[in-house]
Amino acid sequence: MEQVEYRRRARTWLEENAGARAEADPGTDGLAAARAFMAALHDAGYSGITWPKQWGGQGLTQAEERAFAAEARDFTLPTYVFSIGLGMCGPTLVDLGTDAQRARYIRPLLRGEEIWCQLFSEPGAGSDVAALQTRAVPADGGWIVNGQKVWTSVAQHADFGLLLTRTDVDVPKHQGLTMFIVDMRAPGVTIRPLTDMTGHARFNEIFFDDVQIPAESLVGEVNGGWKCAVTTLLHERLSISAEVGMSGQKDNPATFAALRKAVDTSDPLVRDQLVELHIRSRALALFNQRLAQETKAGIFPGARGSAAKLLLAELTNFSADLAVSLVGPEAVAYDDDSGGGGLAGAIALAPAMSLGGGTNEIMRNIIGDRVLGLPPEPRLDKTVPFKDLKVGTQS
Amino acid sequence: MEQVEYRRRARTWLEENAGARAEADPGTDGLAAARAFMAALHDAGYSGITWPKQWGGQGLTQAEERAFAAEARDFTLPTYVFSIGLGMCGPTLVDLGTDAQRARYIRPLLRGEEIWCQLFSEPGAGSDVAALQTRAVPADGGWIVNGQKVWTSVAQHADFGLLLTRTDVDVPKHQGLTMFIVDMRAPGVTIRPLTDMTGHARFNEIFFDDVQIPAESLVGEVNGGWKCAVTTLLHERLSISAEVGMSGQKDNPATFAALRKAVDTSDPLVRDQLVELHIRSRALALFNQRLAQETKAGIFPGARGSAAKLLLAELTNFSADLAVSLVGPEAVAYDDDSGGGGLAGAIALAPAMSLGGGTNEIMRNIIGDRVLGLPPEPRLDKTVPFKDLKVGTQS
Amino acid sequence: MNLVLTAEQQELRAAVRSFLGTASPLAKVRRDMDSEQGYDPEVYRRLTGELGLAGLVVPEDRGGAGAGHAELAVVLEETGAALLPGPFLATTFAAILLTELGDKELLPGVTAGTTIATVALDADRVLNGAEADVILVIDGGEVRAVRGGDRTPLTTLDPTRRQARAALDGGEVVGASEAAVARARDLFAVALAAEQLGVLRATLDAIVAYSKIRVTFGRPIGSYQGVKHKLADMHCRLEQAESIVRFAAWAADESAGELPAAAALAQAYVGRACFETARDSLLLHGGIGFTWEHDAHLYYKRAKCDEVLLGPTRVHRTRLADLLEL
Amino acid sequence: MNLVLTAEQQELRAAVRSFLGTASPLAKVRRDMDSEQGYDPEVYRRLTGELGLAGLVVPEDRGGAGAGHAELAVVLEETGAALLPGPFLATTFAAILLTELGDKELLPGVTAGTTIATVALDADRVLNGAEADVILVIDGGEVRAVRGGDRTPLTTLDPTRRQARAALDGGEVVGASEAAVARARDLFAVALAAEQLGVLRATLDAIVAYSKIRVTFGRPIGSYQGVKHKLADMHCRLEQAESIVRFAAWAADESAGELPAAAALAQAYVGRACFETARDSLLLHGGIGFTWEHDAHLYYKRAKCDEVLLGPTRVHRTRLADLLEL
Repeated sequence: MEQVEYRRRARTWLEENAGARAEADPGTDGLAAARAFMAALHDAGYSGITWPKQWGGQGLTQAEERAFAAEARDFTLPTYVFSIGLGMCGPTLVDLGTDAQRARYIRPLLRGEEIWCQLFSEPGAGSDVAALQTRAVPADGGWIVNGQKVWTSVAQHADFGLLLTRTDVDVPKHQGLTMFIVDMRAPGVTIRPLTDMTGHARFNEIFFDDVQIPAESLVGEVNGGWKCAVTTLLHERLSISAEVGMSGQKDNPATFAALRKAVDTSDPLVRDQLVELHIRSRALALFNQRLAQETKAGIFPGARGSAAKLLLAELTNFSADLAVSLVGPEAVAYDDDSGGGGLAGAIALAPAMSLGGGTNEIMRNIIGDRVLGLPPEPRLDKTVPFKDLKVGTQS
Repeated sequence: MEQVEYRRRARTWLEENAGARAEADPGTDGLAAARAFMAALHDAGYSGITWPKQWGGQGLTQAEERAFAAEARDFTLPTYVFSIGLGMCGPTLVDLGTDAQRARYIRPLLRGEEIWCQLFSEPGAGSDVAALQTRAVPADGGWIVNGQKVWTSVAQHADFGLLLTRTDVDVPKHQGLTMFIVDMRAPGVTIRPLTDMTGHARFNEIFFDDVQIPAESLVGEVNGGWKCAVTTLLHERLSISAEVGMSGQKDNPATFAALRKAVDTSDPLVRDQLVELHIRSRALALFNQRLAQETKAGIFPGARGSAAKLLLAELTNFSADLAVSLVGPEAVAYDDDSGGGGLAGAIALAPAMSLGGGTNEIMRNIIGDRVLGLPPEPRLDKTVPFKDLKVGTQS
Repeated sequence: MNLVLTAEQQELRAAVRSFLGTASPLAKVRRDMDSEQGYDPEVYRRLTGELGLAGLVVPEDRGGAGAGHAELAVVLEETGAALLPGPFLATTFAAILLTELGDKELLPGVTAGTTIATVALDADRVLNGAEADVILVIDGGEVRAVRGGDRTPLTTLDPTRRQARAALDGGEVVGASEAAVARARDLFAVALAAEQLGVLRATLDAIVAYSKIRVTFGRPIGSYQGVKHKLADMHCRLEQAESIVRFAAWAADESAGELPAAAALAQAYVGRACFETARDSLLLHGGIGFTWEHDAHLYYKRAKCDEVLLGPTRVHRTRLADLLEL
Repeated sequence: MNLVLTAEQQELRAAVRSFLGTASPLAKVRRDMDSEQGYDPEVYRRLTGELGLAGLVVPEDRGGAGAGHAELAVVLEETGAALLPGPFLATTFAAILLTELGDKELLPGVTAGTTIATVALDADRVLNGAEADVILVIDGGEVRAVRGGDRTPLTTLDPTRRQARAALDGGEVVGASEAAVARARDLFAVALAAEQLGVLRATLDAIVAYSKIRVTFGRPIGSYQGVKHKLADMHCRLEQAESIVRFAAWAADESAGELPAAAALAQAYVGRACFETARDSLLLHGGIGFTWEHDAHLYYKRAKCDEVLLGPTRVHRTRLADLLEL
């Protein structure tokens, strides 16, 4: 009953305050507007709903957070640049940070005053995060970091990063990792945009060249970084699975709704291919709705969310591929000025869904191991000292 | 030039002597006719073309064998019950048998006087033949065998079998195997027909209950059975790959040729599904023809034959499935008397092609490892003593 | 829209599962399918009488339980998973059609399990046509009940469910309504999809269990990605199939306007998903899956027969395209 | 029927491969695609002049090499595998069309590499339309050669091959024969399939090589069945695609009656096989495959553009159905 009232108030607030679009790179003006939105969101009590009051959160329950999220789904909020901080870095510090760290970082994060990024992936450590090679060595009471990270979202705007490093190469790979907070403006940090196959730079590469990190920026224990990373990745998975299937498909030209208007359905083969797209889209949409209903009923989907993620990746590739085939040559050679190129963009972007947040192969492993309870593969990399292990790309 | 003459003579002989059909279970009369055919074939010089003259073969080359096979493809020969002996057991004895064994067994085999079967597979050892559990222990100067074999073709007619047993459980699994010739009429040998999912008994289960085998029936060395088995399996693969894609599809109701007559092609969806079947059938037929042309040109296909086998298995399942969908309910509920049931038989038999001669998964491993040169999977079972190894089905 | 089973529906599932586990385990299915009648009338009597399942969706004033199609889907999923032989699906079809037509004459007997009824989906092939006391024949919007007459058993790919050719002339008219017949056809599609979901789930469960205990090359086959990834894909099919069946059953109960497209979707997706899963399950079992003795082929054959029972997939796809106004 | 390369064809392949490896490695392809013209005219000149490849199937009396389509397929497989930028395929199409029409005027220049020509497959999108000196326009059975006129470069998904909208009015008639045009269209299909075969092979080779050296969880990704079995399936596609291309090229040279169905088969099978392999190769590379810096996306985009260049797959399937008299 009370939640009905909570939702009503949230909706009213959103109707009055939302409107600006989420953008990967909002520019200076957009960034200022986004920061202002976050401050207002926090003032209104909707930023950090479940986070402890003591550090700037609202100290409420999952019920309120879900209620707000349900209302927010109807709006496009300019929160993209804060999403890594809110979804991953903040929750990790709430769980594992020192009180000094929480006091210093949580409130500015919740108010959009400081932006965070996450620094785990490396060229040689994607799915296999624990194979990372960026080294941190003790020096002058702090640490010196050298190495390279990749696939870092919003790094160009970030004030801080949650950094996972290797601090011991003589133990097996999971046992020699340590997590730090790193100042992204520190000397020796180089941020380079990474152009992806769509021609856009949605991500960055980050280079660390003798970057100094003070001792108090340690998160968790020295060589206890894997435990911290698992916490962060759990929060990542939760925040992604909350999104899966929910994001607006309004602008996607490769959906059933868009294609039925664009193609000649008097051709029975075209018609049948559209039906196939409808069937697959409905099947996944209904599965997502069922998962959402279960979650609402207190049945946590757990690893079954990986099935939704895998299916979404496959559907995204399938629909973009189908769309180009249906529309034909004009989908791939077009006048930029006359608004062409939507499908070319869709087919170029389609693989992203299979690669980000775990490849299709990793998803199938998770489903097999955790949903179906199948026996794990024998692992050779868990017992060997890191320095003797093969990692990355080796010929 | 001489080969042209060889082929012409072979064809003439076949035209005069062939005609009887190959049957899995030819019955008494059929068996007598088949034996007579084999004797005539041997008399004419076409049985054991490449086998040594000394033991009853013709002492000719692969060229003559291939020439005869090419001509024989146009005929249906009653050689099915002899195929295991001719394709696997005989060649193994030629390669690895003692002179006494060759003198005793080869000629009657080539003349159809004695029928052979092969006894490798067990309920717990299919793809993984070396995991077999049938034990042979030394006794009274010979051996006593206990255990069970399965998937044995033509065992009900067989005089002898090539039997693979375990003779040492204290060494890794490949090192404790021994091969024997076993008299299929010996006391303690029980042959039980194995009904498969089509409702027919194409195979047998064989039970060994204290069966005595004399010392002179040993093939190769004691505990050297794996090497012998590899020889047999190599001959099996050669004889299967010679068959793949060559066997007549005349009676198969799930082919493009049969279905185009059976279904309503005015439905554009039916038409498109038929086109799909045509495309896949042509693609595989052309691949098989290319492999055959390469072989003729002296390029041995090797493991690439596994690709043809995998594709044939997939096509067989695809076409039977498609055929039932195209024809609809009448394909699966029919009057036996009015000649129905062809497609029901095809859909029931389709899985056989994926299971016999190596599962699809085994084929993909072979293609990956031997054609593409991919790194092997780590093997846990090659170093453990057999008695400590998990095999078969364990809960 | 409700896609999650209620507590009551979960209890119903548990009750039916437990009953079938005792009364009709697979070993008994095999005996029954080889028997003269092809099923055990006693099991059918208990299912209809004791459990009242034949009249599940029949209104209470006509002797039924007045439950919804969501409940019926729960039951059919279990009879599908158990490969229950006999006329239960056929009688369910008949009960659905009679209910939609507002019948009061035949339903009490059907509901009580004393009348075995079926619907002639096709002139030449009637589900359990030899066993049925009454065959309902659809002529446009008119439905006749035919008793007796010539019945010729057919050979079926699926040994657990028989069909027959039957003389379909004569009989008395039990109702006439094109709308009722059309809605009943959609409800057949939903009911069949529920059975297919059960078959799909059972075949996936079987190969998952086997993959944990069957060892090759020193470790369980389920630890190899070649098997594991296939099973993961099969699980994805199951999740989607279940979602569609729950949706279609909900539409049957609560949203008549959505039913036709939901029913076509259910047959278009679940029919293929069920057969493909049954086939992959059989194949992944290896050689043992090809034996008569193993149950994999019974599921494979049921899945194939179910896939074409209401017409092959393309029929449902075409209907879906029509409903979507493509 | 000849499906195996002769010794001479193998030498031709080695020569073209060696030339492209030196003259147009992928690093240079990237520079050329970003250049103003979009390709290196010097490479094109050497390919046509030094190697004489533009006139490969042109009869000797019109300045060509008088070779067959089997040889042309060998060459296009290599230019495809190398993602050669520029108008080589366009000029090849033009040379094919002119040859079939019995042209004597334009062919010497095309063959010598001094005239860049293309064929307008579509009024709004002409392959290398901005770079071509001559655009051949097909009007029923009549073919006109249009020079100059308005050319508007289009944006293309594939950065290695440009297209343009062009004014197609006027120009002089170079020939008229419906049969010649129809045969030329089939020959385009075969030629494109050969290029697609090259793309397919290159993308498979790339991921096979990468799978041997990229390590995750302590071992090369190619040792996991999840990757290995996908690569095995891709290899099966390659074997079939190559067989079809060899057959279609043989039919082009030796069996005119079989050409139409062979050409439709080639586009129906090889176009999809090529894109699916390029896509799977890209995906199996993991994150690095999604970067602009890696070559996987260039192959993926070429594969997708090639797949629809002569119309999407369903067009070729429908034509195949017609030819099979279904």
